[in-house]
Amino acid sequence: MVSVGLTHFLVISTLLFSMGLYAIITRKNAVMVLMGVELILNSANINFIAFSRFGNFGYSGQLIALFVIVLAAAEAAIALAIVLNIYKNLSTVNVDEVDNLKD
Amino acid sequence: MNFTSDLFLIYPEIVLTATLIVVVLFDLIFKRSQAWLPVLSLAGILAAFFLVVLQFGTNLPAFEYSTKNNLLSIDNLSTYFKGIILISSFFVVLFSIFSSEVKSCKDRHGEYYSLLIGMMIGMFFLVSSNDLILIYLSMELLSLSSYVLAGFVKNSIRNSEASLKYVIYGSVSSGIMLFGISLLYGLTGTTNLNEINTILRGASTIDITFILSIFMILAGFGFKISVVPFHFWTPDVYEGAPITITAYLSVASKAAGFAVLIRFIKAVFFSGISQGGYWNLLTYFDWQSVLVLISIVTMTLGNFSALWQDNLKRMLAYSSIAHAGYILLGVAVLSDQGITAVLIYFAIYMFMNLGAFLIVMLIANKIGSENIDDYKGLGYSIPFLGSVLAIFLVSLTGLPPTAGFIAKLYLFIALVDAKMIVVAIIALLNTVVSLYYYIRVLKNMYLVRDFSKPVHIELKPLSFITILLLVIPVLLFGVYFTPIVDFAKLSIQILGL
Amino acid sequence: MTNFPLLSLITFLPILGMIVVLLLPKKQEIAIKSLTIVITALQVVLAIILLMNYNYSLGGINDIKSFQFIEKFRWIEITGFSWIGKIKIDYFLGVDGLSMPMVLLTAIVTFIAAISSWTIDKSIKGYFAMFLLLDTGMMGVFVALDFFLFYVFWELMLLPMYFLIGIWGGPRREYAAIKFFLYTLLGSVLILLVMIGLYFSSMETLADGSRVFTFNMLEMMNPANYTVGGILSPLNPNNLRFIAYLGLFIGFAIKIPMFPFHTWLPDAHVEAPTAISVILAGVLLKMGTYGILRISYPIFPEITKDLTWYIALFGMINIIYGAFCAMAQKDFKKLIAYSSVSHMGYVLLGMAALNTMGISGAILQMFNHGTITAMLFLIVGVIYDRAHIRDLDSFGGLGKQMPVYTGFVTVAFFAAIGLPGLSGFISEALVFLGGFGNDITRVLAVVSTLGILLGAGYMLWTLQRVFLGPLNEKWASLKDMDFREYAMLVPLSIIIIFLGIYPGPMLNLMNSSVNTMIEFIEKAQTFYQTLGTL
Amino acid sequence: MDSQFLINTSLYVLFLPLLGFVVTLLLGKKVRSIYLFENLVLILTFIASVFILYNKLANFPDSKIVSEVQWFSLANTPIFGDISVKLGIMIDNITAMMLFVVALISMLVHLYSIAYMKGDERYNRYFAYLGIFTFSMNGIVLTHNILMMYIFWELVGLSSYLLIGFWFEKKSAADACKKAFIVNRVGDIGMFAGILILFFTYRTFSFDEIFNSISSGILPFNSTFWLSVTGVLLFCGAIGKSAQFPLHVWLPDAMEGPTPVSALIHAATMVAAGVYLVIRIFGLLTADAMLFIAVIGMISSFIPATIALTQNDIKKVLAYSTISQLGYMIMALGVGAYQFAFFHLVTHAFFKAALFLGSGSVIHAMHHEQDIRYMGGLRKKMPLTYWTFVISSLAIAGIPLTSGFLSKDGILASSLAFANLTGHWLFPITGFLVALLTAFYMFRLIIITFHGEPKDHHKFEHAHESPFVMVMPLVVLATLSIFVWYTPNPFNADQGWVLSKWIEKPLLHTPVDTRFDFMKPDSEGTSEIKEHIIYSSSYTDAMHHAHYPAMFISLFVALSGILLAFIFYHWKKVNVDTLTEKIKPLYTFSLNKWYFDELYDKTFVNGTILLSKALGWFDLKVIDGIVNSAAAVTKSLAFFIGNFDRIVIDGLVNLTAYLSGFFGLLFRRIQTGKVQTYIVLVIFSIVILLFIFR
Repeated sequence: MVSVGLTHFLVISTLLFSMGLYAIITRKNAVMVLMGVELILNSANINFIAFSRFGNFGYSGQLIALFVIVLAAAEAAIALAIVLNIYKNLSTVNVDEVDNLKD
Repeated sequence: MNFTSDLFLIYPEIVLTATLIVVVLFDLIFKRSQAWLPVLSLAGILAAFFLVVLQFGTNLPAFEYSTKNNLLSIDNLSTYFKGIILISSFFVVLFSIFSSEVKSCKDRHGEYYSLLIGMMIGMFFLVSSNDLILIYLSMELLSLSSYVLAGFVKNSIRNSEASLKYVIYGSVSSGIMLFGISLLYGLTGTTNLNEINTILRGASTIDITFILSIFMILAGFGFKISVVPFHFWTPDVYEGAPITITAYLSVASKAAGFAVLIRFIKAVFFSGISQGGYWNLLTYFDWQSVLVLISIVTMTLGNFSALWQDNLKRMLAYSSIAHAGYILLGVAVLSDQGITAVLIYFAIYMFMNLGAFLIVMLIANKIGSENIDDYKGLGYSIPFLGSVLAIFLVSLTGLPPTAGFIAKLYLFIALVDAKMIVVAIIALLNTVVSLYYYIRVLKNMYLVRDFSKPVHIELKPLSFITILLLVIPVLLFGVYFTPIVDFAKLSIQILGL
Repeated sequence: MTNFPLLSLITFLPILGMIVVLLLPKKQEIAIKSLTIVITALQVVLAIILLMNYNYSLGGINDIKSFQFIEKFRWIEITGFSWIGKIKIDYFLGVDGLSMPMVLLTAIVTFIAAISSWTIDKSIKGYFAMFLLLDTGMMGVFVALDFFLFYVFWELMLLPMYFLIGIWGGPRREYAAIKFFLYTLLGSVLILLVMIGLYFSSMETLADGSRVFTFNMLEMMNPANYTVGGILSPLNPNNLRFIAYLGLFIGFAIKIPMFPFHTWLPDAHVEAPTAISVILAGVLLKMGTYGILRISYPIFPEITKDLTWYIALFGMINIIYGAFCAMAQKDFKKLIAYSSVSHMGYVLLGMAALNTMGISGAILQMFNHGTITAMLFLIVGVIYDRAHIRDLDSFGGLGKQMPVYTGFVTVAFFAAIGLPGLSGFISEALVFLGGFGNDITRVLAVVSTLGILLGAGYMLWTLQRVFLGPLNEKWASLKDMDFREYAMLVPLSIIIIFLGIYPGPMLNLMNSSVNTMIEFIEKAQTFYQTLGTL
Repeated sequence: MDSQFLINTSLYVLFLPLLGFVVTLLLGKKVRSIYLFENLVLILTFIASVFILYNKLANFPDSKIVSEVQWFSLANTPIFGDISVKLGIMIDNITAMMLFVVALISMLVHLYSIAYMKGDERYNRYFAYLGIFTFSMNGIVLTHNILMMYIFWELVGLSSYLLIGFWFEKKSAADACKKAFIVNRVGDIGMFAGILILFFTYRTFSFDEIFNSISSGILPFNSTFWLSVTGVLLFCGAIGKSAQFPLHVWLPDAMEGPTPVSALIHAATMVAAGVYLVIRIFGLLTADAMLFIAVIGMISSFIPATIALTQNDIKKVLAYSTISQLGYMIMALGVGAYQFAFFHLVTHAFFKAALFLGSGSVIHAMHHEQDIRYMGGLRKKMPLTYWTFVISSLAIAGIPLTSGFLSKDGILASSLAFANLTGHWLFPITGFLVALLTAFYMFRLIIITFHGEPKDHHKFEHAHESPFVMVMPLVVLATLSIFVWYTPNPFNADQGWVLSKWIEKPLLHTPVDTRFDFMKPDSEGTSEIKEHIIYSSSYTDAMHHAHYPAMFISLFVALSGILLAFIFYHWKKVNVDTLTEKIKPLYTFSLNKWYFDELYDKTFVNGTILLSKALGWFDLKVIDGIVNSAAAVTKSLAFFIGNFDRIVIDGLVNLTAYLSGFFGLLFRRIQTGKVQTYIVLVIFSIVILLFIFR
């Protein structure tokens, strides 16, 4: 029965971060991309909580996490609205097809 | 620790918030009389400006939860940038009044102005916040409002695309930044810049995680000030977004970004100041080379890409990237002198860039195009606008006797004083390059005598006054720049350093 | 009289004129034109007033007390932190024997050019506004004694010139205009960098004893003012003075134009309208050499001494190379343009000699070339207005058709090839005497005498191709000169002949300054050598 | 009667013609008869010059009158001390005589032209030009410093340019005037270089001051070699102006000008200015320089003489004879016969002017026919012209009782003496040979023109003696070609007042060791200024011995020359055509003037033009190319040569883009518009930065 330590959390968060990036880069569906963003944010949250828990930094980490969660929600809302708007105009949510603006 | 006692330090923010609420309510109640919204916001802005002016000179920590451990620091630097932000907001609101894009969506003006004010609030907190989390939060507030504004004209494809790119790109970079913050938090156990500084001073060894976290945070800032390699969103979004917003992004949010960058660097890494105003920074991170590298690449890329553009808006986007490069060079000097140069540059850049965008907008309102080829012969059909645009472009190039020259002059003075001759030469050659694309506009306007489709624009008094308000400083500061420099010199001090 | 701001008046009078022109309605073409002529005429009057009150015995160059009509007050003063010290920029005007001839030249040439601009027909308002702006820029360059002010005026000319060539020019005007602009901007960027470098290397001691960085040229000339650390200060063992000198020199050489930076000139001249070619060749080219004499020489005397041979070499190349290129031209205007390259070579040669004959000759040559070449371009303009072509071979025998015109042409051409009795001769002779008098430049001077022969070659060949021989019947209908053209050519001819017969006044004007400068360079030279030994 | 008065008079002599020029030129269009004013002016000038001549010789026979004023000053210069350039006038006997000659001939030519140029459309301007010429020529004569000499030197060049090209509608005339000016310039450059050396060394232009410093031992670059070089360089001016080999090619072409002009400028006065220059600088000539001068003079006297034999244009013949006579004078100076050189200059001026004006009157009579092959038998038609022509020809041929005999004989004698002392026998031999040729071609000319049967009867019928104003000058000049004006003894000029009193012996200032032996002061040299004495006793002896042989030989060759001419062309004892057939190559060689023009055209003229073309191309393509060859480097050359607009505007764009390496393309490539690509790039660059600044 091995006790769960800081390292495990960090590994998890790093994995989450990478998966998030992966999703952002590879997914064609805008919604999926946004989910990738959420993953990144949450990996950061895990970091905060883990650090404050194991580093005896008080509760600041947890507080920060709360802030971030709220923000993430707001961000998601706005992003989805924008994606919706895109769908209205282009009737697609494929980020690859949204490339009229370029050199 | 009594928060209420510090509230007077954030009166400007409070006033803006109040204005926001008023605007929203007014919009809800008097749906019909949208024409009053800009007036309200202008009133709010002026009130805030008044308070900011009063605040200038006060250097106090706000909301300390222990000594030297404050969320906000109200100091001259932040106040200066608040001033910049307010002035540019003032102009942008004026622009919005005669922007056809904004007019096109009738019943959503309330939304527009409230979001604009939201951006202001975000920037206000950004420029004065002394805590990474507060930085993150205010930056998000700024970004979220601007995402929406970038896509304000819902049925315009350009707008929607711009906003989508902006939101994805922005949220990713802020996410990266947040992750960087978390790492830094893990390493130091705090998010307060001053505390991080004290801990770093005590630190014995620094491992790569630290460097990584700094770069990740830099990604966030770089996104705001749009320097290479975090600039990619800039041309697309600038081209796509409504011109008013483009102008606003290119000046105000850039200013905020620079303010926080300067504060971050100085507050976190400060270890002492030497004779001649040069900072001695902690050696864990080689800021100078990083910044110099980034800024040189930025200005070069900006200028050279601008050469290829046919869309004036996009060209100005690249030119603003190039200017960000110049400004960053001022930061890279890492001295009070450099910061002075940056502040001067911003004050002047604000006027000339806003001015250029305004003229482009007025012309676009009429001919419905921002393509340089459509500017042929405009100098003759609309002489006044033509000549004013010429002045702004010349100023952007940096030729005397316009203010743009003074901005560049101080930048180079700082560089030469820091013995960064080679960098200065590169920057100067960049200036020469930049001449091509600016002069190209003038060439189309004047040298090509094409009277096939004469354009006639009758200026409303308001827009005329706005133009004068922008062009007069550009010419005045060109020949008499003492006040602006004096002011900038006063504004470089950062709380507690 | 002395405390009346004459120089400001003569410099900013055109700006006032420009404002009035801009306020006048577009339709008032005659009013605009005549106003411009009046303004420039007033400038000439002012210049003459200056001349009458000028004290010939004062030297100037590096000593403020011996400058005249000085106007000096603090323009920009930024008192502040210790870390940058105080920035001080003066509004500092004044003339000495170096600038006085140039002021005269500018006034005269601009006046003539204004008259010749009467034929401009498209967007007159813009043209004359630009014209007057340009005028201010030129005048300012010659009277400014603060480097910053000098630079501002220097740059001020670029844009008007760009538009004047680009809008009112010939078929390839866009190309010519942008080329001119880019070249000059490249040059001025170098100048700017050196200016800042100098600013950080020399400190002026104020009345209250405090020392501040300064843009004041005269203070920069004083070796005692150098800071220890300044990158361009000789006290700094690893200073960049040499590189800075090269940068500055190239910056000015582009304007002269010195081989191999001369290629903007033929295009600009050929495309520009007559009046602008006149100003280009008559005044703008002189700014390069003036800048070198006013700034490079006294501020970097030791390097100047080291480089005399190279300066003279380039002078020689200009003389001979320019002459050969001129000979090869088919286009009348281009030929004159290249002849300018050749004639400015004499100026370089004379400056390189670093003795009184040389430098006086150089300045005199600047003035004379200004008048002569102005006349030449006007002459080209006269024939172009009638025939609408400039191809040399398509003319012939005009001497029969337009005898009076041919008479003026003969005066101008022979002045250009240095015929005694016309102004060109004195300056060229002095230049050669000077060049020969300095044993470093002697051989080059002797080789350069070839220029006299080549000059005669292409000028007389042109004269023959256009004016002698059987009359080409195509031109049997050309009229001889009209009143306006008399008004332009007669004054210039008078100046040319007068200075040819009696150069005394012009030389007296510059003597003391030239001698002061040479003495100063010698003294400073020794001073720097002693530094070197330390 | 003080000397200042002479100076003032000389100022009148100098400036009256200038006044004439200005007035005539300005009023020429309005006032038809303004030319009379010009003529009046010239008459006054002549009177003034006579006055000067008389007073100088009567009252100040052996003093030098100098007066100078400051022209301009360079104040007190740091390196060279006080420099002020002066204008000045110097009157010695030579000046006075030369002035008289110039004024007289100029006046006669003016009068002559009244008739000769009648009906020309630019009648008045012609007289104006004559006026400015007279002014400049007087300037050369009167000046006391080398700079002014150079100034007026150029001015006569100008007036000669204007007058040769007076009928510029003729292409040949237009070419000729250009050629004359440019060829002269070649010589002038040498002269100018000499002036540079003189001024650099002595800080002054004045002859006297220079001479004094030389005798006080100051030398250019402290070497006698450079002194010789200076002399030779100054002499280059004379080579150009006096049409000496190798710059003689311009003079024959200059005959395109009106004939009176040829008489005045290209025979009597201007071309003699070269000789006058050498006379002025005689004091600083070293032996080497003199030898060089002598050789040039010898060559220049021989070549044209051979050319003159075959020319058919009456004026061309005279032109070549002029060159050859000038060669005599130069050679004379070279061999030290200073006085005879000047003497010959004077006499030659008279009889050569007479010849040209005579030819002019013939041409006038023949309606501007210049080819002698269409003339003949004019003797009866125009007797006065004929006789004056004959007298002058006798003079130039050197027959006793003429002035020519005296001067020429002196030159030959001194060359003989020179050869005797130095062993350079080539000089006298050439001299006598040329004398033979001269006599021959002059009488060939006379016989073909005036004797025999008229070839062109139509023209012959209309031919008639010229009006008075044209004949009078002929008579005057012809009478001046008689010995009586110069010496009582027709066979020895030495006792004559001209040589014994008027032309004073020159003073040498060069260091003694640089002179010919016979010019070194010898023990019994009796002179108050010993080191300046010019002729040692040995020379006077040699001259004495050379006198009679020279006289007889020259007389013999002259007569035989005339005899041959009669045999060939009058009595037709020898068929000329067959003879020419025999010596075809020589004949054509001479007829084509030794192919000098062709040679120069092929080499110098074409060379220059070619070089200029090359450099012009170089400038346009290479220099300009390098500057804006952006596209040329990066894109294709064809595009570069294509249209320039794209090159600078876009081309520089390309340049910059390419300068930044593949960036330029990359910048555009990476801005794909795909947001995910952007993010990848961001991540990527963060990693890179991390690696750089790890």
